[in-house]
Amino acid sequence: MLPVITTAGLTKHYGTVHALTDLTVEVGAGVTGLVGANGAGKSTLIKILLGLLEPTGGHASVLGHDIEQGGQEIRRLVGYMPEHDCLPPDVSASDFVVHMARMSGLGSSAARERAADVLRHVGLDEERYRPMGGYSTGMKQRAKLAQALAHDPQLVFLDEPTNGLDPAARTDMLRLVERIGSDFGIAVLVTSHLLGELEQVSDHVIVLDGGHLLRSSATGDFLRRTGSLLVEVVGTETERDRLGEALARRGLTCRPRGPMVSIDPPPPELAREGAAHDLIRDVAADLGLGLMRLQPDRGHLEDVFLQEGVTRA
Amino acid sequence: MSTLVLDSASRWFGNVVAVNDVSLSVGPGVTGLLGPNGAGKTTLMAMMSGFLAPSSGHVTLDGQPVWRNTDVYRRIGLVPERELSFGYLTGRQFVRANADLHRLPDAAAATERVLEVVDMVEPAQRRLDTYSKGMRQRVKIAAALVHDPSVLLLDEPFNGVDPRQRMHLMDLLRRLGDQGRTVLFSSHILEEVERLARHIEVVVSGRHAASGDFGAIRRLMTDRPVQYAVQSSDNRTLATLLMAQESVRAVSLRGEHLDVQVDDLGSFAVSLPGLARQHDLTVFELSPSDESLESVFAYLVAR
Amino acid sequence: MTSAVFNPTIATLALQALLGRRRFFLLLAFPVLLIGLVAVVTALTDGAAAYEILPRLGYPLVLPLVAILAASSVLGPEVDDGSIAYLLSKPVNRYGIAISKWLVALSATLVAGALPILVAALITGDGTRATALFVGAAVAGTAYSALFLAIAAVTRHAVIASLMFVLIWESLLGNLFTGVAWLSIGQWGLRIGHELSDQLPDPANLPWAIGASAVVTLVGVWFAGDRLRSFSLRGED
Amino acid sequence: MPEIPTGGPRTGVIHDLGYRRYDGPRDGSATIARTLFTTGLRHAYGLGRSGRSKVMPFLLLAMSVLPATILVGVLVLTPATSLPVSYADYTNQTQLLVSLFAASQAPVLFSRDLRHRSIVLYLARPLGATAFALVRWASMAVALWAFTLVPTVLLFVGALLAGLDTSDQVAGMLKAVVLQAGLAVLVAGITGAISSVSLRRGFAVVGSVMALIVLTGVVTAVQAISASEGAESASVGVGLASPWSLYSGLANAWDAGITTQVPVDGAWVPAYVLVTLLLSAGCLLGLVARFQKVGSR
Repeated sequence: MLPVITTAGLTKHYGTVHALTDLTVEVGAGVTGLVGANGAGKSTLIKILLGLLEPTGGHASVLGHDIEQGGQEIRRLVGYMPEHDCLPPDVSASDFVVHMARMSGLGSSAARERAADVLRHVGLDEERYRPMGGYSTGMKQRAKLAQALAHDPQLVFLDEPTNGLDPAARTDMLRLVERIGSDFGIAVLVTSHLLGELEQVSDHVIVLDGGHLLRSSATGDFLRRTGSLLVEVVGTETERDRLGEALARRGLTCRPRGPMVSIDPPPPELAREGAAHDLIRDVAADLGLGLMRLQPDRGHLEDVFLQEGVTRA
Repeated sequence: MSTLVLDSASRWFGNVVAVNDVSLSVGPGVTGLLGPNGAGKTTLMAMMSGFLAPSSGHVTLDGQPVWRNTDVYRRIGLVPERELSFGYLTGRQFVRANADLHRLPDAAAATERVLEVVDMVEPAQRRLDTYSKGMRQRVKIAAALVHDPSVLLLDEPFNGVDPRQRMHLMDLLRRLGDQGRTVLFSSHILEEVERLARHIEVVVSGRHAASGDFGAIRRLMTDRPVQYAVQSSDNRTLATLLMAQESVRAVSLRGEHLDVQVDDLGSFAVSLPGLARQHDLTVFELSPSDESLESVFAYLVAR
Repeated sequence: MTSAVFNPTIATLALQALLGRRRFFLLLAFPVLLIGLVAVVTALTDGAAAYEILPRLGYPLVLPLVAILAASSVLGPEVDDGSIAYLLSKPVNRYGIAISKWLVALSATLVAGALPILVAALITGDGTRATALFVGAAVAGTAYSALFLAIAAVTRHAVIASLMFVLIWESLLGNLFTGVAWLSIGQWGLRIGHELSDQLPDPANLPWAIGASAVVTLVGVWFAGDRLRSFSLRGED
Repeated sequence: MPEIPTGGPRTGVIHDLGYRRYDGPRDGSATIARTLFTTGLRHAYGLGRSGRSKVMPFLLLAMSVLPATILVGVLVLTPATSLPVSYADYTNQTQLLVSLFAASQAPVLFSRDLRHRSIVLYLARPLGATAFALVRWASMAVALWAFTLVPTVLLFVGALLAGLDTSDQVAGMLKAVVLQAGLAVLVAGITGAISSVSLRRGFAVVGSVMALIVLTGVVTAVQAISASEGAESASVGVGLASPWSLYSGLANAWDAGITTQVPVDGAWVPAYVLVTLLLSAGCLLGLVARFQKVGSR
């Protein structure tokens, strides 16, 4: 299958500010996460790919079209959800999405039908007839997403779709992003500054730092690399510490983290897949502790920077 | 030392009830006001800072009403969520203007002192519109602290601030709380509140859902029907075993996971490790799949 | 309650809001245009012809436009985006805020509106006529700035509302129906100026003109202060 | 895909409500531009927007139609051989209303998208910044033209009903319509350029009022004074400086029923035409540059 996006040596400098430097990556179908701290060059990359910005150097193509010649054709085939606010407050989501679908070339009846469908898929129901100025952040994000999907693009750029959302809305949004990539069959490039949340939904993750490519690999690789575990048992600090001390005696390096115990990647004798898990299971059973959480430690962006920083130095 | 008290305070806008009969009292130390978006946190904050009259009930600071009482601002420092639109001022000019508005005897010294507290001395001669989000937040806090208030109210102070600056702000607020100030901040992110506040007040859909020590509430939160995602070396076998447990209401397979609905977390958690060991199953992952504030607190409200 | 009438800090901030942005140049354009025009015309022809510019253009259009710009600059944007909360979360008398902001708007109106009219009128000769017109402009500018400040405190569309008042009510309808003069700030000013020079028209009676100007000014500033006293922040939720 | 139920009476079908791909036709850029144009035109009159945004445009339209209605009434009831005001001059006489319409509605088309940043959503679609700016401008120009056209047509119908000479009326009316089109092009460019720079509605309106009403006041005053002083070419020359004096100057030159202080003739006529064109083109270039700059941010 052809890659959805390819870039070669893509560079963008604003005067002395280097927003992107010599970026060479490939993005395939499904959901691809683009991670980096604020100002890492994520939004710049998306704008270049949309043809809204001209790169200082290098090449890129989107859906087989070169960004320099095929800008208009690309914009016909992709959807874009910007990071910032972009909704006029006095228009209803329904009217707005219909209008935006028409701006992508759909006829009036097709635009109406698709807008209604897409708004249902993103989860805006009765409120879609109200002016968007009164929307909560979650509803605004949904409306922004709906306009990006209205014309049935082959690829969507989602810039920080979970920004400002509370945990419930964040989970919903991530699930939606996952569905767009799998059920809807639309390739997704989604940015975030939280690696943890992109791990849950993306097949592939690209990490940018200060405009440089730090890493581009399948999501599973990130998880395997971390290797730490988080364990929580029912009770107070007393129970937490009992568990931690018992695990430490069995050869695991433990430290308390809030109500949980954080366990470092196991030593070689416990490196077999599942060995550490079984050990935790057995210790909990022996001590009669209620095990209420056992999960891999969600890697944070900072961790990746830490690791990569060492290898790059 | 000051105490902010809400006594059966409600606020409605037409038929929309944003805050519904909330009674609470905020004393010295750091308190987190926690709730999902749209729960009424901003409305509560506006009432506490005197920018909204309660439709019914009372909001008082040390016994004095807050609404239309400009004197309370001698004791309150407010950090609104709104952006600064004074982009044409430098950080120092902005803080100094706040000091002057309080008619501080030595406004210049107070300005420098507070700029140091938020670690903004060096960028203070730059215009506000050149600041990053985190710098603007710190200048806003400096402006709110310049008259050494006993109460500091912050509306969503960490929104849009990147992780490094967030840590910095949290340290600052913790220090202020340790000094015996009443620090109240609102947030919709559980982890933020967890890291900063010992005492929390929770609002859901305009109602006061929970109040008290963070740890205690967290324990209450676990004592409820929960949904778990479990991944093991043999999901089907584990499903059969779990279904036989009285604490489990339902089990279903979803992709590589088992979705388990648990009625009694305590006995489920205790029996699971033994059960798995007995049948030689490796539990790769066990995590509550429904930890969102809304669902957690919806349960507390419904009780 | 602090009983400060004038708050220098508020006034300084208002002044910075007025001078620190691009709109300052818009404000500056008015006097430059007016004085330049009158000077050029006087040089090319004579003062009598040049004077005609003032009652036709300077007084009915430039003066109120300057007042609109000044009043909406010192209050409008802050109320609009809620950042006035930074000023209001202080132990400062709300009427004091209104008065301080009004004084800044008034000064701007006098400096960029009334003073250029005086200078321009002096260029055309006849000092008495110039003084009379200046007094009229000062009176009208006072009432205008208070009225537009009050409008800026209530509606986000303050500029449009104020413009409609000046262009449609005072200019268009005022030219068609003489009765409008009784409810026209510009005409009250002219009536007061008429006391000094007969060359100004006499559209209404004097006590009415004085009384009405005073009432509009006082009520306008008081009303703006009262709106600030009840200023409410509403969240997104 | 939904299946058509076939066969026996007791069948049922559950339709798939999942995401559906769209493989229907997609319009080209020209059609998209036409849609954007129509929407912009409607929005200039508050159509398809909130009830409150219809108040201003229709209030102004009603005020500009009212005198024409009265004139037509008088014309039909009393014997007359000509209209008391020419078609072109009617627009000139109501210039305050036309100017206010342009000043208050230009921010709707040129500030809103920039202020709320929805411009980015447009620019991420097939139409580019240049096309967007041009289409917006076309919407505004046509909205303005329509604003002047309504009372003109009303007067024309009234004149025919009153039995005035048809060929005279047709000629006068057509001349006015062409002149109004030129005016609309120019004023749309000026107010559009101002609104796209000043995103606060209030300041955009004051800016436009300055460029249209105050400037015209200045020009008229200077024209009158130079004419009375006998400086005729100065009087005509100053007329190049404001859109309304350009309009009345051109109407005078074309014998469309407007009398200026000093007749516009000879080499002044091409000068007036040229300045009108250059000014319009300049505003358009400014608009395009502005939207391109914002789009790349």
